[in-house]
Amino acid sequence: MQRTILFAKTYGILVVTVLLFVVLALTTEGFFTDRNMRNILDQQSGVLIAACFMTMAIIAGNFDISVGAVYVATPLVALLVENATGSIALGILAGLGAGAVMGAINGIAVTRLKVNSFIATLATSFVFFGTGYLVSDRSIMRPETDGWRDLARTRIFELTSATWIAIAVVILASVLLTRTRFGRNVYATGANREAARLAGVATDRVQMITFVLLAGAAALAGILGSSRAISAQPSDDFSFIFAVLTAVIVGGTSIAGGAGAIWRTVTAVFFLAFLSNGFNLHQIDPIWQRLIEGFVILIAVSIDAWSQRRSG
Amino acid sequence: MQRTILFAKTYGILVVTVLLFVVLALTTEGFFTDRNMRNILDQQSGVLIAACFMTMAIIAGNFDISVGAVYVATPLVALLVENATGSIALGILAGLGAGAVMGAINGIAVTRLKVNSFIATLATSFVFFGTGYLVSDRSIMRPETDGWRDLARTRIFELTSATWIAIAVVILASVLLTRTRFGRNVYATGANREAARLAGVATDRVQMITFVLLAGAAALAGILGSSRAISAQPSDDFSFIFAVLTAVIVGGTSIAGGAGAIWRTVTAVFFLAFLSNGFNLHQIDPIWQRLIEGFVILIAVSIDAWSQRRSG
Amino acid sequence: QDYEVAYLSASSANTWLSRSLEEMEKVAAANGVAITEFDGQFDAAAQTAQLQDVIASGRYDGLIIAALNGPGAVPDIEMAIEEGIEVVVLNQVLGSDLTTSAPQVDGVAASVMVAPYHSGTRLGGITVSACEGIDPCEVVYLYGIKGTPLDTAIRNGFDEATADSPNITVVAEGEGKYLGPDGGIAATQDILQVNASFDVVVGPDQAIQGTEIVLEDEGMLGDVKLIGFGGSAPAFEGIRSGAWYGTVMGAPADEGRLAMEAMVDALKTGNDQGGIDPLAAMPDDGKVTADNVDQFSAQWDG
Amino acid sequence: MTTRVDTLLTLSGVGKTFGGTVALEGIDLSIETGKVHAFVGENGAGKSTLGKLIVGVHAPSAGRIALDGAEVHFASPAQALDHGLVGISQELSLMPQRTVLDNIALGREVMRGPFVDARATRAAVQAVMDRYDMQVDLDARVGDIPVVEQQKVEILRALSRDARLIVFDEPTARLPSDQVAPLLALVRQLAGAGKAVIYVSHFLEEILEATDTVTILRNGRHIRTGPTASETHETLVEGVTGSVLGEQYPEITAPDAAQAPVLSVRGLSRPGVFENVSFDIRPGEIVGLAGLVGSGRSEIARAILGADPATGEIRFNGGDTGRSIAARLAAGMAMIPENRREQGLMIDRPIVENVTLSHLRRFSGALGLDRRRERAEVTQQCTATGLKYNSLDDPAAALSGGNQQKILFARAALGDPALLIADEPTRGVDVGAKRSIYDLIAGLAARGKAILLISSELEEILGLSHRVIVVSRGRVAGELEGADLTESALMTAAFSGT
Ligand SMILES: Nc1ncnc2c1ncn2[C@@H]1O[C@H](COP(=O)(O)OP(=O)(O)OP(=O)(O)O)[C@@H](O)[C@H]1O
Ligand SMILES: Nc1ncnc2c1ncn2[C@@H]1O[C@H](COP(=O)(O)OP(=O)(O)OP(=O)(O)O)[C@@H](O)[C@H]1O
Ligand SMILES: [Mg+2]
Ligand SMILES: [Mg+2]
Repeated sequence: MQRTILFAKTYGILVVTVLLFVVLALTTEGFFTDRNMRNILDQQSGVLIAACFMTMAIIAGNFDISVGAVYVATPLVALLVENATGSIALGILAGLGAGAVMGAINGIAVTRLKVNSFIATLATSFVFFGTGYLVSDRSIMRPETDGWRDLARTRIFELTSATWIAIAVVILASVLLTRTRFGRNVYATGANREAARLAGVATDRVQMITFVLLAGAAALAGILGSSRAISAQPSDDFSFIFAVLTAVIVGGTSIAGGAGAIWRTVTAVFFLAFLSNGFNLHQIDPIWQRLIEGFVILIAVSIDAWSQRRSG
Repeated sequence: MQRTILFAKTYGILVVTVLLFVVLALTTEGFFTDRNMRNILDQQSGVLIAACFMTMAIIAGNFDISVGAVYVATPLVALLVENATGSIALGILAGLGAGAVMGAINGIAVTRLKVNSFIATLATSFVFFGTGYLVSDRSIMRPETDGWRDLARTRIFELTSATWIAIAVVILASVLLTRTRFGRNVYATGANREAARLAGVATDRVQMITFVLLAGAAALAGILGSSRAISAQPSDDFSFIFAVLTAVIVGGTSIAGGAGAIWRTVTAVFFLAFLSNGFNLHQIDPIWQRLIEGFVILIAVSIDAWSQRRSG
Repeated sequence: QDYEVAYLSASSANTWLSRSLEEMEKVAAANGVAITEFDGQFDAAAQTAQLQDVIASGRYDGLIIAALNGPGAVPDIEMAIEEGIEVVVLNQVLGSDLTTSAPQVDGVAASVMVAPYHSGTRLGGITVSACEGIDPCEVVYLYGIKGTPLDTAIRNGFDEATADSPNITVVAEGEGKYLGPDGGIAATQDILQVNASFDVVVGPDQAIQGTEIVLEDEGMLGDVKLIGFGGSAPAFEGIRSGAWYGTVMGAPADEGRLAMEAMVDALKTGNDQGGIDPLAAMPDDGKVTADNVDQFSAQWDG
Repeated sequence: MTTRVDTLLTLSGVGKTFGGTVALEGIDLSIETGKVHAFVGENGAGKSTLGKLIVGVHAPSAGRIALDGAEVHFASPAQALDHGLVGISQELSLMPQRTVLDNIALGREVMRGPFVDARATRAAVQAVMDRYDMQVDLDARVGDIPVVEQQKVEILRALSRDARLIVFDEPTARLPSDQVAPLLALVRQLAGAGKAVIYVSHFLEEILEATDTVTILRNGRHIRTGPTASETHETLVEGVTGSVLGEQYPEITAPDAAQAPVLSVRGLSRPGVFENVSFDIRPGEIVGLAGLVGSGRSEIARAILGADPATGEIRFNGGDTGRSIAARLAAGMAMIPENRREQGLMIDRPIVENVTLSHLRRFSGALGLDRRRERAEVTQQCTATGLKYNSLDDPAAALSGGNQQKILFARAALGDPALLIADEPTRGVDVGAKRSIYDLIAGLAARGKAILLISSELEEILGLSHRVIVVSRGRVAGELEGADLTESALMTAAFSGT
């Protein structure tokens, strides 16, 4: 009993999510089916990929708003190169490279210019969105090769390649964060930058790397998105970063830095996905959906906040 | 000389803004004219009103994302009552009252449920946006009375009433924050909540009040917006909160709480307004506009960050 | 009910699309069709998920979609058609060709919309008539959001339609955004600073409402011809009162009705109706001015 | 007994300025291996700054530092660490959200391939704890453990890096009396093992007992360096303050026994923390609250102020107290909390705001705050408290640790309280300033104010209190007064419950 309570306290958000899952599985026709589960995994693959590394950047003490712009702009760069060379590999490389450069720009702004990460990445968002318009010449871009659509859509053991890539990225990011010295340094940098510096951690480099990894992950998510849509177009769309941030924060990773976990973010991604999937399957009126969604999120995070408190 | 440097250091963002103003005035036809200045004031009135109190909430240590939803939903409530009663005063009262209630809900979520303000107000955003749809039945609402359009548009000494109201709110908020006990308590709560509590500050009440004031200010801005547009419509539009937050953060108010100032926010509102006004007057292509805007903001905040550092 | 139809809205909050929904519901009720609405909230990823959920549920006989990402939705729509679901496209292009109302995916039962490019040509057409006898005719062009493929297509149509009128020159551009008159107010105020006079302002109805407000404040109402697209109630009022020169008709109610009728037809008979431009059958190709305003009535509030 | 002396570090003409503040100027010094080298001086003399220059936290603005005879420039603490120079900072620099193990092992994790070998890392840390006989629960979150334990974590972190030189910056400021001796033994052990140790402390007895060399700093200047053996308590005090100080403790006047108590506590309990605590304090009386660390002294104090919920009765000035902290402060209580950074100061806010935080009502009028009067009274109070500052608008963070502590005293004194609860009021304060704080406490008592004094320094309790209440494991284990009030009686009572 004692142990059950302790478990519930540590894993508040997980317990809430499992509860939601069970309720939906019992009450909702079509929810707990192979196909629906596969769809949910596929739908969330892009958000998962970026959210893992967003978790890392936030644990290191930084926000990154520009992820939305990187997600929009990098697949345009990738398709530009793919169209020009006819090579899928070069296209992907160009997209990921563009992402890494964008991440490095963010990192420089934060560690060298010492600008608050929130505002720095807001400013670079404008730049990256603008880059997207320039690269695409304001039109929809489509891949030249047929292979591009297979990047995200190939089925391997019933799951899409996008799903497999997301699973691999989640595992990779978790291992990086929990099992390596770099991961330790990420926590240390966010928990107390001065203390970490005193202990010999190269905090600037740690932050730089988290920005580059995050932008690279957003680029990967964007490229997979362009494969699913077999096209990409420029926009000022912030909905991707919105989904990513919501997942990280609902998961309970502290925006103050130094605390949090990738399993929390992953759990929250599924909590939110189950919620809207449930709404869709239950045919809830969209207007009421907003109200219910707001309240359910509030309740879930209250429970998690309560469970995370020491002397609850 | 010594003094000039000190001044530049303390007022980095102000110096940058004045510089931008002078450059635009010298190079841009139509910029430094009576009418253009009046227009800018009128255009920024809504953002100014909300941004002052957002500054206060952030100094007290909290974010409020729901301001965007309050801005959208409260004028709909106001017009509903105005349409039903034909009374402008009752309409305004209902709108402001709805704002206050929404602020109180945020305050309760943060101080009682102890949910992080970022995620709490994200959740309530959904609820408030949903309320807007319910109230308006998804359609555009227009005032019944002719007087509604005069709320924001009456000219007094050449300036619109919206401008005068914004000026009054800025002064009021500044006085409240810098000259009163409440203002000191706001800083103390954000700077070190535990220390403030032990020193006898009712930190929960302080946070609660900042939420209510902010939502009330957002409602006022929304009502004035509905007067300028002679209509109001439901949406999920986050652009208002986006403008407000950008101003506060570009101004240099710390998102960690405990530091910042309303003059900073006001200055940043004008910095950003001059920038986009200058682009429009110069007829810069919107694509390049995004890129340039991003870089200029980054430079400006870098200069301000550099100037705010103690041992530069 | 005989049939279940899913309606994937770009946004439940949109005043245009909710007008379409009203009409769809009327037709549906008369034909034993139940509609379930899904709210895309202007988020393309959310709409993709809804589309997959709709297909996976196996519950729906048909789906009507106002697509948020035209090219992006194609693969999932293909899958829906494979699964035997009847698909009707509403209001927004599904595919990447923004110049035609015709379906761009094989097997789509009907596509009811005005292609963005043709909104542009109609807008250009009204402008040509407004500029008749004025040389040079100085035009201010307000985009919704410049740079998006949608706005680019509208502008291309406008340029095409005005290409043969050398008297027309676009002297300034601005962004009105699509939400209410606020964007139009700021854009017009700024443009007035550089161009003290011009002859015509064109743009989305909502932005032109903002222009009207500013011109009234400046005492310039009547000196400048205002041309919108959208056919909203304020545009009609403006045309009747003489404040506006014209608007490109917008027919959300007709679109909704036609879409559901096409859906019912497809469900009951398997007929495909192909591309339907709801303005094509209207007087003067849906170009509303003071001359023909009495032959139209507004279908939405703006 | 002659041992060869190796010079590890040589400083020549070293100086450091922060903006306009000159923290250090023209320091010439050498640090030798196998020796314990003490830095002493007033608050703000530059001791911590000098230590930070040595371990690469700050770069000197002037002068040269040579290691093993070769000049070095450290761009970051990481580089100094690589040379075996380690510091234990005065303000704890730990990661409160992380475990003890993570904090100690930070940067020294044992690796297996690309991965951290958690088991080996744990074993390595355990080995260090065993070697120095200093045990801490490795899985506890640092934010959850008492300050004493946190201090151990800091020390263990330094010990776990094969250091050639360790700077201890006021390690005993956070330790209770009974834990000082083991620490000093540890310091000697380190020196005996051939390490150079720099030891900063305001406790002159510790300096005399455990160090080999003393450097005296004053106002950022080097006064003298010499063997500890040739110094006495008096010469050190003279060197530090620049003047001769008399008795360490002021004369304490006896309270009027006939007066009704200011504070009456009856049956105060907070489950699991303290139980059934009852006592009185009369006007003019200084009551010490003594006990071992973790005995619940601070918790009792917080309950009296209303910061934590507790059952039982608290009567103040013969009446009921309000429930809220604000009501109790208004009724005439004041408290100096034990942890100035976390519970006391707004570290980045101006000094003036820190001082008046509890008293804003009194500067408020119809026109808002009277800032002129506020500044005047703060200036006056700071003078009375002996607080050294450049400008009242400087942030509290710009002051030395001791002066930061005085801000809290100034805040409490500004309210002219009927009851002052002082929890470790002289933590980190220099000898001269300590005396002035004692004077302030004695002065308040002489003016009829009641004082509840909590201190882990037994001497301080004995030197100031009229009467001492000893708590052990959350229960009152004895009340000592007059002739019964001796160190041994106190310790006996304190250990009685364990
Ligand atoms: N980061 C800083 N910025 C500005 N001034 C500083 C900074 N650090 C120290 N100082 C100033 O340098 C001087 C020396 O400070 P330091 O902390 O070295 O004193 P200290 O001898 O350790 O005092 P204490 O005994 O109180 O710890 C003081 O005047 C202090 O205000
Ligand atoms: N944050 C906390 N959470 C849970 N228990 C705590 C916490 N802080 C203290 N305690 C418990 O309260 C009791 C008293 O703690 P504390 O160490 O503050 O006593 P103290 O007598 O004030 O000692 P000192 O003043 O030397 O720190 C101990 O049993 C301790 O374990
Ligand atoms: Mg010091
Ligand atoms: Mg204590």
